[in-house]
Amino acid sequence: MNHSGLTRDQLLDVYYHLRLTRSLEERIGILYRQGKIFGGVYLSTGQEAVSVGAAYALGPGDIIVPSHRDMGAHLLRGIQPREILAQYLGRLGGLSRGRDGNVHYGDIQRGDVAFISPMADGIPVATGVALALKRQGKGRVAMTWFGDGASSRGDFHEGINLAAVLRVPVVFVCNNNQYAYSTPLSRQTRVPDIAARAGGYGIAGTIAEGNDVLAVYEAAKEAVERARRGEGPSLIECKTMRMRGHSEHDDASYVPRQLLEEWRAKDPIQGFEARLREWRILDESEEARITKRMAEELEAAVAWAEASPFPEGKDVEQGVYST
Amino acid sequence: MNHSGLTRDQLLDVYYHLRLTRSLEERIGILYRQGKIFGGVYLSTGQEAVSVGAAYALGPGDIIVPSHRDMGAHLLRGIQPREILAQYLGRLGGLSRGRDGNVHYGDIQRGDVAFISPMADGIPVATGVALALKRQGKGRVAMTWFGDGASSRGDFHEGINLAAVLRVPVVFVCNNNQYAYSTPLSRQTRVPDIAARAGGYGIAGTIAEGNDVLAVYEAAKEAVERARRGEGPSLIECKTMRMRGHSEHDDASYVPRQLLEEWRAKDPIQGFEARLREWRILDESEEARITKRMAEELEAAVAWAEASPFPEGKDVEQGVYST
Amino acid sequence: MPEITYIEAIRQALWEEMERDERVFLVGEDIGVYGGAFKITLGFLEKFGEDRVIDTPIAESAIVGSAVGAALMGLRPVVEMQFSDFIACAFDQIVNMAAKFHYRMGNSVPLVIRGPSGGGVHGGPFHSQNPEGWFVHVPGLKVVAPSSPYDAKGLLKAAIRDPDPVIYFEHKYLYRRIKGKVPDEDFTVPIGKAEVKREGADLSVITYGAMVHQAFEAANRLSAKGIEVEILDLRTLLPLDREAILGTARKTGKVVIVHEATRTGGVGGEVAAIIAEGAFDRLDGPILRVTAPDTPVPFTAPLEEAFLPNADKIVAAAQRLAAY
Amino acid sequence: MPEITYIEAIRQALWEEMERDERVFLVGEDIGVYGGAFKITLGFLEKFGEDRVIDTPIAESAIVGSAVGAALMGLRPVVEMQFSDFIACAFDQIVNMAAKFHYRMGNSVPLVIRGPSGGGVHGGPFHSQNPEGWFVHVPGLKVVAPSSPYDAKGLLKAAIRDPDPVIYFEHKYLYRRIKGKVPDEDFTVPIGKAEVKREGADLSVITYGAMVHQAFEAANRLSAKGIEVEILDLRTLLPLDREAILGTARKTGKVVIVHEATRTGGVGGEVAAIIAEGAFDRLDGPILRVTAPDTPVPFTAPLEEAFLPNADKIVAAAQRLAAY
Ligand SMILES: Cc1ncc(C[n+]2csc(CCOP(=O)(O)OP(=O)(O)O)c2C)c(N)n1
Ligand SMILES: Cc1ncc(C[n+]2csc(CCOP(=O)(O)OP(=O)(O)O)c2C)c(N)n1
Ligand SMILES: [Mg+2]
Ligand SMILES: [Mg+2]
Repeated sequence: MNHSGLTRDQLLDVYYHLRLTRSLEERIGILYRQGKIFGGVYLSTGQEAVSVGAAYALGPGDIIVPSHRDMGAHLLRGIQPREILAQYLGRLGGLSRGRDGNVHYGDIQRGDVAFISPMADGIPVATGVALALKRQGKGRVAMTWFGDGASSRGDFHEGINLAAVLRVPVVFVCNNNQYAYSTPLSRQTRVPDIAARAGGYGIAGTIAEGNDVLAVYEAAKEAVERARRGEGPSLIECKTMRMRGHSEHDDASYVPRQLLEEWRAKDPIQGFEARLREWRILDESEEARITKRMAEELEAAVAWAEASPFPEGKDVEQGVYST
Repeated sequence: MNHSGLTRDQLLDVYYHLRLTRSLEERIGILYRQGKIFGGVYLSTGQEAVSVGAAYALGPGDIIVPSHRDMGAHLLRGIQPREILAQYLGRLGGLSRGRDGNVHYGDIQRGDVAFISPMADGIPVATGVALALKRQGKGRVAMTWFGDGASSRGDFHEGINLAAVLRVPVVFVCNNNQYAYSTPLSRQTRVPDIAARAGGYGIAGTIAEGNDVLAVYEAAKEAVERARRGEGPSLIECKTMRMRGHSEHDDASYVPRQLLEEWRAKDPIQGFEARLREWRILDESEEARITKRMAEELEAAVAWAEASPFPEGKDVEQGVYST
Repeated sequence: MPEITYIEAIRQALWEEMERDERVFLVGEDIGVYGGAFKITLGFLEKFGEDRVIDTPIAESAIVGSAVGAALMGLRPVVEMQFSDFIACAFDQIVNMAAKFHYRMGNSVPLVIRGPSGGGVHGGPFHSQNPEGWFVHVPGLKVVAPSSPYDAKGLLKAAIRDPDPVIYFEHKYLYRRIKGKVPDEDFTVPIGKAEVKREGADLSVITYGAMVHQAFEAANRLSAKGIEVEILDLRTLLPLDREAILGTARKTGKVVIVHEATRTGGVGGEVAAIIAEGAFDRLDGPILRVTAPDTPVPFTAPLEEAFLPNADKIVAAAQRLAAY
Repeated sequence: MPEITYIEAIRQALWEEMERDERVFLVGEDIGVYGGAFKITLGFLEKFGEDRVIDTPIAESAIVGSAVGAALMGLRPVVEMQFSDFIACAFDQIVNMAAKFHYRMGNSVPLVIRGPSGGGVHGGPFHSQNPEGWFVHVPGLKVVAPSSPYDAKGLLKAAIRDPDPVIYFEHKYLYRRIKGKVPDEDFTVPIGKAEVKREGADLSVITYGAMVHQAFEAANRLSAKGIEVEILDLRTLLPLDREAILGTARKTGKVVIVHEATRTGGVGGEVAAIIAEGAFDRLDGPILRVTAPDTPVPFTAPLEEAFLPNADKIVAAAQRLAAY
């Protein structure tokens, strides 16, 4: 059995990470509504496949530069749910030790460059990561994600063009979820496809069904291999839909309900689940096992995170510089 | 007689402005070598048709946002050679009254927005000018120029995309002279045609022979009319070659001599001259008349500029604010 | 006079200026359909239409650049930064294009850039910054930072009517937390004028923005201890009101400068320098600063609390100085 | 010790650091084939190859952003801004990405951004700026501005070896105009340490960069009039050397701060504030500043001359203060 070149265990691993992403995010949403989490809560509900599918195409030495809806990619890099929860809760156990909040995390040691807020700023950074990887000559690649909204910023243009000129091994993944906060794609750009820009940089551009995790995986795999072969950067646009508000405070009433209904029917987890069942990789007992395992893991993670101490005010000035 | 929809007088006017641009710039080069002009001297020698041809497509109410090799456009807007000379000489008679130097000039009253150094910064400004013109509803348009090098900057991307989304009447003219300072186009971008980017913004893109003033004019005319009709922005790429150093201090030894030879054969003024002769619009006596007129005008302009006083040091703090 | 919130004052100023002058228009991200991240412009699109309430792509540099172009053509753009932190993305257009135009060419650039700044809402390093210090070092700009609903409304109207580029920093912590009397009739607060918000003979606190409220709390506590604090609210940070700064320094002889922005290179240094040069002979003690430390704005509550200046820290500094 | 120019000192520092540490690489516009607008890196491409001398498109923001990425991967990028004025185009990446990374995540960003700044060469508003003031207000950055060939070489080496982002402003007026002794053997000048460049008992001039030379000229003239000036060259602007600043202020009791950058919001304000807080009891007169006025840098000679601080202006201020 072999689908998209993935083994049964790998397919289940992909499924697990999709589920884990959704569950962990749901848990975070609950903590937010319980008043335990402050500030922005940006979820990837309904578009998990973009992050999981693309990141699954990477190998251990590769480096990711995720954006704010890429929990799936972080998890695949080995970031633990408890660390993410502690991050949201502002605890020392969080990846920024309380210094930064919510989605602004990563861990260089695990090949994960922490996100910063200004949209698209990660794009040139990924180019630079790839520049360093290219010099090592070991075929390692960088991958970065960004939204349809981020694609309007100057750093998108400068970063991709620079990568193209230097022919560095980097994969640019656009999560086109059709909205940037309240701004629909039609107000972000006149073109329906962000991938159309690839031609203007002389790099490969593809469009993938963003809610089909294997389609995303395949597109990413191809781009990663191209990068490993020294053939430079690629741009992959994943068509998806933001199914929740921009952040959890936002009811997204500006999004036509029908659009949401259409996309709800294309839910990436349900879709993948159905295929796994069809392929007899997943059955009810396996699914129940995963559900149970995840619920237990998450409860333990929440408990760990809530037990993690807050940093102390007296340490506020520490760590601005390396020495 | 009618070529590209231009009358005999108009064709001679185009010719005159090409010649005037070259002569005035040559005069500035001489003043520079005489030590009378300090700082950068960026000439458009050999690529005058890009600026003259495109600007000739504009009407009196239109607004230009030129770059640093667009003397032709300035002259067509009614900027006087003597004002430009006084600008270079740092005199009160210059368009910035000595506050700014060389190519950093314009005059809003004559529909000419002054250039500033950071490459591509004029692009969003032109978008905003066009936004204002659109609101007036009188069919006026904005036109801006920039180099192949400038096309790598974030402001190129943001400014053009914003113009496309807002569908404002603006024409973006890329002077692709194949070098940005010492950087060849191949190191600026992987694509041979900057116009290829138009598709990524959903706007019209064309390539024009930049050394054929009528080809540039025709492409610009079409874009201007499209803008006047409310059909939004266009990107015109004019293929040309920078025939001198980046600035007059630069011997451009990094440019292959053969490339220069090839392009010297395509000189835009000689080429146009030949056609005007063929069409019997220009003969030797007419040409001699123009040469003489220009020489006289320029001598008078230099004299005027050199007689223009310097600003006084005591006024240095004046004019930072409107009031 | 009705009592309104700080955020309502900003809304009213925008609304009334748009009604008064049709050259005024708004441009920014999510300001139209959505009414802005803080809902300040909710209902504006319906009232003033798409030509005057312009939703843009995420492109701060082009937003500002295009606003400069429109301003040069005689319009009066008011740019919203969704968070003032993102003004860094438009830095070049602000400092090189907008700020220098008048000096170079003699043309006015009537442009306002406004946005929420400041901490205290667990926004973390990228949604809490106080970027005013950078812009105070840019000749050609004006910079204002109101502390009250009255000033918020009056300064925003003044900014919109001003012929030059004005950066208007509104403090998001104050948005819905403070209320104040604001007259119904049209008024402006002049740019360039500070205001003594509390008279006092013993010591001056020179501050602006959210810290004015901390200064008031400190002053009340200090008053109970017999120290009468004068509070000078700078309101405009560029150009600074030298006369008012020197006036209060000369009056009390003791000055504590307070700002939420980080210490080094902040506005406080400039204020201290003005005093150390122009009122040296009347000083009875060192000039103290109470500011945030030199770090990014931390996210988590205990760190952010330690980061932010507050009444306690002002009281401590004032007591030290009073005892000098 | 050989005498070399300021620009040669910079070139040597780059060359030697690239030889010493193969993680060091250069990135910028026209630095390879052309050797840089000021020819500092001429011959580097031939010696170190395309992987380590990287010509880029015109994209300051991406240049800095990519340098951050490379730095996070353990390389040591040295970015050249063709002119420091264009650093405004990379502002967001510098202040939000590079400067905050270590505080947030604990990872070092060993990055140097260098470029020619300053006036006196008829560069006009966009090729003459002194942007250091902005960056001094950015926690997480270090900022240096050498005045001599020795410091230029030693500070650049220190900057390249430093684990944190350092902005290195070299003054283009000094490039070929000054020479100084620089040892052959490897050395660094520590970041964060000012230096007394001339001892004097009567009055302190605290300055940096090109103005150190004007201060020397002024000191010589003042010495003839019986006023002995101490010159403190700050060298590093962030972090400032508080101890050295307070030391000279306490020693002479009279301070003139001099910088070429425009006055309001400049580094001088911060220095004045440090002194007015930490050495108030030892001051015998107001703290004066001699700086450029608050305008863009004008192009034409008479305006630029009036704009730039110089020995005459320093002498005038010092005499006023000495007589206080
Ligand atoms: C430069 C910048 N401007 C504005 C913002 C505020 N902001 C945060 S997320 C967002 C929308 C992002 O949309 P998109 O890139 O499509 O990503 P999505 O949230 O849809 O995944 C905006 C405007 C920002 N973070 N950065
Ligand atoms: C943002 C920015 N970076 C660097 C420079 C320095 N510089 C001035 S002109 C130039 C090359 C411009 O090339 P191009 O845009 O092709 O125009 P051309 O000179 O060829 O007409 C450079 C790098 C600048 N002016 N602005
Ligand atoms: Mg989106
Ligand atoms: Mg060019």
